[in-house]
Amino acid sequence: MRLAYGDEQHLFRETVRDFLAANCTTAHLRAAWSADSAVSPRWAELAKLGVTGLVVPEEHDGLGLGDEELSAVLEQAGYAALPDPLLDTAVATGLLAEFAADAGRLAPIARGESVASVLLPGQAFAIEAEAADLLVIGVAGEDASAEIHVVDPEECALTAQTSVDRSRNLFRVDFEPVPETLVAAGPAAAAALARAADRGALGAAAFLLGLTQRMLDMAVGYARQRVQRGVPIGSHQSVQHHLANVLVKLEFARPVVMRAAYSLARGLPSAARDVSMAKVYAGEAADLAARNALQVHGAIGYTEEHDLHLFMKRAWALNAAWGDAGHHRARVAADLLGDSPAPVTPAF
Amino acid sequence: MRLAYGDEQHLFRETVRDFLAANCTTAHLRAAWSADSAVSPRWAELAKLGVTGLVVPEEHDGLGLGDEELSAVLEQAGYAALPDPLLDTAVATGLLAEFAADAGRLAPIARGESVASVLLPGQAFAIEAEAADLLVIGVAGEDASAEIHVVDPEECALTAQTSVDRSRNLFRVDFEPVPETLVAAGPAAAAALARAADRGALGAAAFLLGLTQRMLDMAVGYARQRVQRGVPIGSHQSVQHHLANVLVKLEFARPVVMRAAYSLARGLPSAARDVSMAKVYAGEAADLAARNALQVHGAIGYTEEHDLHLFMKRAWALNAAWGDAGHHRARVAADLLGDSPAPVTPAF
Amino acid sequence: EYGGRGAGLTEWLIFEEEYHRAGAPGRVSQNGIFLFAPTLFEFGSREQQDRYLPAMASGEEIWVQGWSEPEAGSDLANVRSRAERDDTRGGWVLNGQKIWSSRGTYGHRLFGLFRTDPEARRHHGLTYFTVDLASPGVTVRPIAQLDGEPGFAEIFLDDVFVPDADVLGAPGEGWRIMIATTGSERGLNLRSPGRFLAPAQRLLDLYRQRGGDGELRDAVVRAWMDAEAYRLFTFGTVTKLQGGGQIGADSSINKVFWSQMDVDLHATALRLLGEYAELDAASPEAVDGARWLDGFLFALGGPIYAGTNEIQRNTIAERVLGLPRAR
Amino acid sequence: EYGGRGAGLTEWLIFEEEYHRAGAPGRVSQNGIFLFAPTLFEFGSREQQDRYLPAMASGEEIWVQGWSEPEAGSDLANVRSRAERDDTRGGWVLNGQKIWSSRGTYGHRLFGLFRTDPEARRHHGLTYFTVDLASPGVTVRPIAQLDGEPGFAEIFLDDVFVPDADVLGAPGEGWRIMIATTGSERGLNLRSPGRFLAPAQRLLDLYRQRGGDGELRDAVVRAWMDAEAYRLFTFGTVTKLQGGGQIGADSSINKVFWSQMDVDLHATALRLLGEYAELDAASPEAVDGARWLDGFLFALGGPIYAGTNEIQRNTIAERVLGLPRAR
Repeated sequence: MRLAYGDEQHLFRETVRDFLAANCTTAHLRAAWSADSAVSPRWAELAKLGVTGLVVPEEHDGLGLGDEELSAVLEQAGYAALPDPLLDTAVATGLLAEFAADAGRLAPIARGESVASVLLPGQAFAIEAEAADLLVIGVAGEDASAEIHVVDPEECALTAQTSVDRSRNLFRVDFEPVPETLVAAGPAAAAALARAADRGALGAAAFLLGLTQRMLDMAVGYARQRVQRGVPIGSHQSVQHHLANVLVKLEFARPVVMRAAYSLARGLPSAARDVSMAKVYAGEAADLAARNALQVHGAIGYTEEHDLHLFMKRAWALNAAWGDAGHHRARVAADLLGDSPAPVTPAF
Repeated sequence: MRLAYGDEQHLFRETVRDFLAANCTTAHLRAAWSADSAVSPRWAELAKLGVTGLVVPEEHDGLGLGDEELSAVLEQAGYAALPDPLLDTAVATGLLAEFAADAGRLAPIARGESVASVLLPGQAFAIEAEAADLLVIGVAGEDASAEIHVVDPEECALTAQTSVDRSRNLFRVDFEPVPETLVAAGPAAAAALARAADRGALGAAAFLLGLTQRMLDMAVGYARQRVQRGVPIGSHQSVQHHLANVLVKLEFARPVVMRAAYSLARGLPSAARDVSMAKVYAGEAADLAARNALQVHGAIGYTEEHDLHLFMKRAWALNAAWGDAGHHRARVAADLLGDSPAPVTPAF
Repeated sequence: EYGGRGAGLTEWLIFEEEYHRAGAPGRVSQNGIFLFAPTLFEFGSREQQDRYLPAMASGEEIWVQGWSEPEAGSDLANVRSRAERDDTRGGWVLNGQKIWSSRGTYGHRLFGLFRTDPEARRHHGLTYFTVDLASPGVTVRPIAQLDGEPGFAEIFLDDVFVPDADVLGAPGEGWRIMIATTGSERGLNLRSPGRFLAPAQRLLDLYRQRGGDGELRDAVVRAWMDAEAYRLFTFGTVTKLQGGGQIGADSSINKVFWSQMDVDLHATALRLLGEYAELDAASPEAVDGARWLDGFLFALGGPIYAGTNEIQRNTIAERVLGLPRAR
Repeated sequence: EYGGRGAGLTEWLIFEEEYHRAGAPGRVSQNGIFLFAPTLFEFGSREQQDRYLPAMASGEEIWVQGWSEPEAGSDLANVRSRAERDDTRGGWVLNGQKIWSSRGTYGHRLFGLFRTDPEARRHHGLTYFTVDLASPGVTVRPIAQLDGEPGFAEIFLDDVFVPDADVLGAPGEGWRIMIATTGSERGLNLRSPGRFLAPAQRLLDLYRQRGGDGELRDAVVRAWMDAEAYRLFTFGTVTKLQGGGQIGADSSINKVFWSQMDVDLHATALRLLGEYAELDAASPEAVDGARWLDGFLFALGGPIYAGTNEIQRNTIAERVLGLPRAR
């Protein structure tokens, strides 16, 4: 296993990074905070790069790529705290491609004309459900009774929530499962929902890596430039160690996430455990980055005028989403100690 | 509740401290390391101060004091890492005073002519069982079947162990409970054994406070005097913060231990929980003190030529003895959340 | 009856314990009574106590801290705001700027240090003033904070007159007065135990309702134990004060502990809430009106304000442990 | 076949993985092969590799590190031991003192830096030597360590002759050679993943046998995950090297992680053992021959040796993050 990105991946990542640097600035983020939806004309622009259709099969105008490339892109998205529902659409896309590929729903996603949201069993809220053109909903966790429905949000009762991260537009979704919306049922559906949950957790982990890098860069930049009592605060050992500890966490989380992407992309037996480890490590790195970046910034970092909070709040939210640390540690423990079965279906 | 020592206690503590400063130096400790037993002529000297008979009733030549005074003395003993079986004798004394006061065993302890060791239910080893004149042994944990025996070590099969702290002489004790050695049985015995376990845990906590203070003082002294690249290492923020963190742990553990002594001495309903909290906090303070003191000393602290290890090893041992952190956290949790009963009898 | 150091502190502790058991939200508890009252109890004249305390206790008058200044960073001795003598009117004329002033936008009175001796450097020549924010020449600019606290502000003083009656203690004694009850150059670090015992108790209830794995259960119990340890530590401090002692640099030990405990306690609660943790008060499905999220955001300020915990640790190392000055 | 940086490292990783799976105890694994081999693979002549490696791999020849010197503290550039040219005999005459030399009392060959240019300061004018400890003029004084490791020693060199054949790389290149494979001024920081994966696996077994509460269970799983994360990180490093990159200051990141992981892993094992944790190998009731206690004592050296973790964090901050030099 080569734990490094290939050249094409490098090129692709750089293209995405440059695009986001220009089109997802903190000014754009603040705009998303005050808008009703984070879905914007940028979605179509992302489509031109192939990002929205990254995991859409080629016969449906997508790039037909997998979890490794998706993670690489989501890490870049995390660096920019991209508010667009990229991950949720990708998770939905995987289920659509498996069970409803020919209903003409995939190509519009790849072309950036359509947004898909997803609600897996045990998940409390769906992101951007109102702005989405379709909702992929998993019902029940048990192998026997698992079902996957593809629904028009208009036919659901949506209750808007407000997140501490105003760019996350969450909705409680109430809907009636009917035969017309059913696309899969039984063990096949259950297994697909489990893989979807793993893709979501992996994607969140990659996004958290990007957030961690961004918060670290902000804190390093501030520590270099901020002078107190005649010296840059970055010359204080306590500041240096705060930031060094974040880098250690980040550098050890990254290969764990890459390994999980490798395993999930190939369906290795260890995939579920690897993904859970990735979510735990990336989440802890982001959590430490938020705390230490805030500590290094001091009072100015505690204001909303400063940009740091835009990234901290996303990190807190994604840490709890797609299964929190406790859920994923439990999955690893169950797999290693084998004294209680690892949940096949997600139980966030 | 006044969380401060009374004047008499102050005076007593100072007397004990001065005695130990002269009669329990690290040279004495190293001597105890190479001896078969930590029981020495010092035991009789301690008796003259009233220390061995601290909790022996006055009618048996003791001071008839309780857990508060005992903790105060044990904290001083911890500062010197006194190897004498002071705590174990005090725990045994409590049980003797309750059930076998008139067998003439208490006065010799107060006079420093006799050493008692103890083995509570669930406890693996008895300290100084070979050098002891008598062993107080608790059998079984269940209220109904609890028994307390007072035995002559000669009548037991003792298997000597060696501890990483060579001044701790541990023994596996095998003996046959016979009616002749039985001094108490049933619920009264079970309750007394529970109190004895709490006295042991409290005493260990107080001893750990003293060890923490000593390791902190050693590290502070070294950080002041050791110069590297032209500056005392104590002027490095990382060293300062290592030591400040130890002091914070210590300063917050001390009132917790004092509170536990107050509660146990008065048999308050919260006594068991307070004692468990004390053991947890003092243990963590000592653990951090050991790690950070070693880190501040660097390579020299890692040698046996240096004295630091004499205190670190005692701290590790006492952290596991009398119920480790997990055991005591579980007792607090059970008491607070009430979802599983707090064990009345110790289950180390 | 306010007078008497120890007594005053005990009253204050008891007041707060009651106050928080009544379930007052964290941010309101930040009222000046907890920041200013201990100082007033010790250094205020009887006349000042009678004049300030009733309206303060009833909450009619909100007090605003004026410690930090722009560019001063964590260095509170770096006071540039000045007060010039005005004998004709029998008082002082204040000019300058204060920043990070909690409750500044809706508060009534500010307390803080001003430089009365332009020649003196740093800790010297500072005087402890209280300022009526309704006075002519006071301008307030709000600053939005993570905890959504609307009150945070920058306060500009432009030829603001303050009568002698509103000077606390003697002119030039400001620094000594500020650190005497706080023991810290970094401002007021004491927090009442009740402020943490109440949420710790609520955290136990939350765990009983929602459950969690062993590691989470452990964190919940830890939060309660820390709050209890803080209560015991504080009583020890009060006992010491009643014995005539000073808090001294102990307040740095105190501050490092409570600020970390406050963050951990609320972070643990948010872990119990899982996906619901991020919902704020405006959210229909927010748990307990999002008080845990609010409390967390509020707590995040703790390790930063009133002297960052890094500075507190330096203080502990140098003042308590006697280590050489940090480089 | 040794040659080729990346290849050499991979061989080394595979060798170690096998070695530890076979259950070799930690302290033996500290054999020179893990400290010296990577350097030899990269900078040794083919002749030197052929001469040193077989006996090293078989364990016949034990290698001893000679980095630290008295008074140098953690500053390895502060080398005072010197080597003078001896053209008649075609080699060098070494004088000086090395300290904290693992396996010094029973080792066969020492490797370390000596000052060949007395004029040069610090990093300059140093040459990388290997020294046969049986040579005349070598004296060894044992120092007892916490881990009971009998080998630790001070080594005194008094006119010790070393032939040119035992100089690694070019004279004056010693510093560059030392840091090239280690990326650290602090000595050799790489540790093979196998060294931690094997005990992590044994820790899982120990937990299965003895059980523990939820918090302890969590610590056990954490230890395994950290060992796995370390394996993945190391493979990433090797991949980078095979791509022609240098480890650079990454080795500081690596060292901070593994040294903490090693302590935590063994501390967790000792918690599982409860009252049996303190029993040493001589104890009849010691569990697994007290290997967990031994491993813990051994691990305690990690955060101290090869550059304390504090120094490593400074290196990370300054070299990787580009922060200004620590004050």
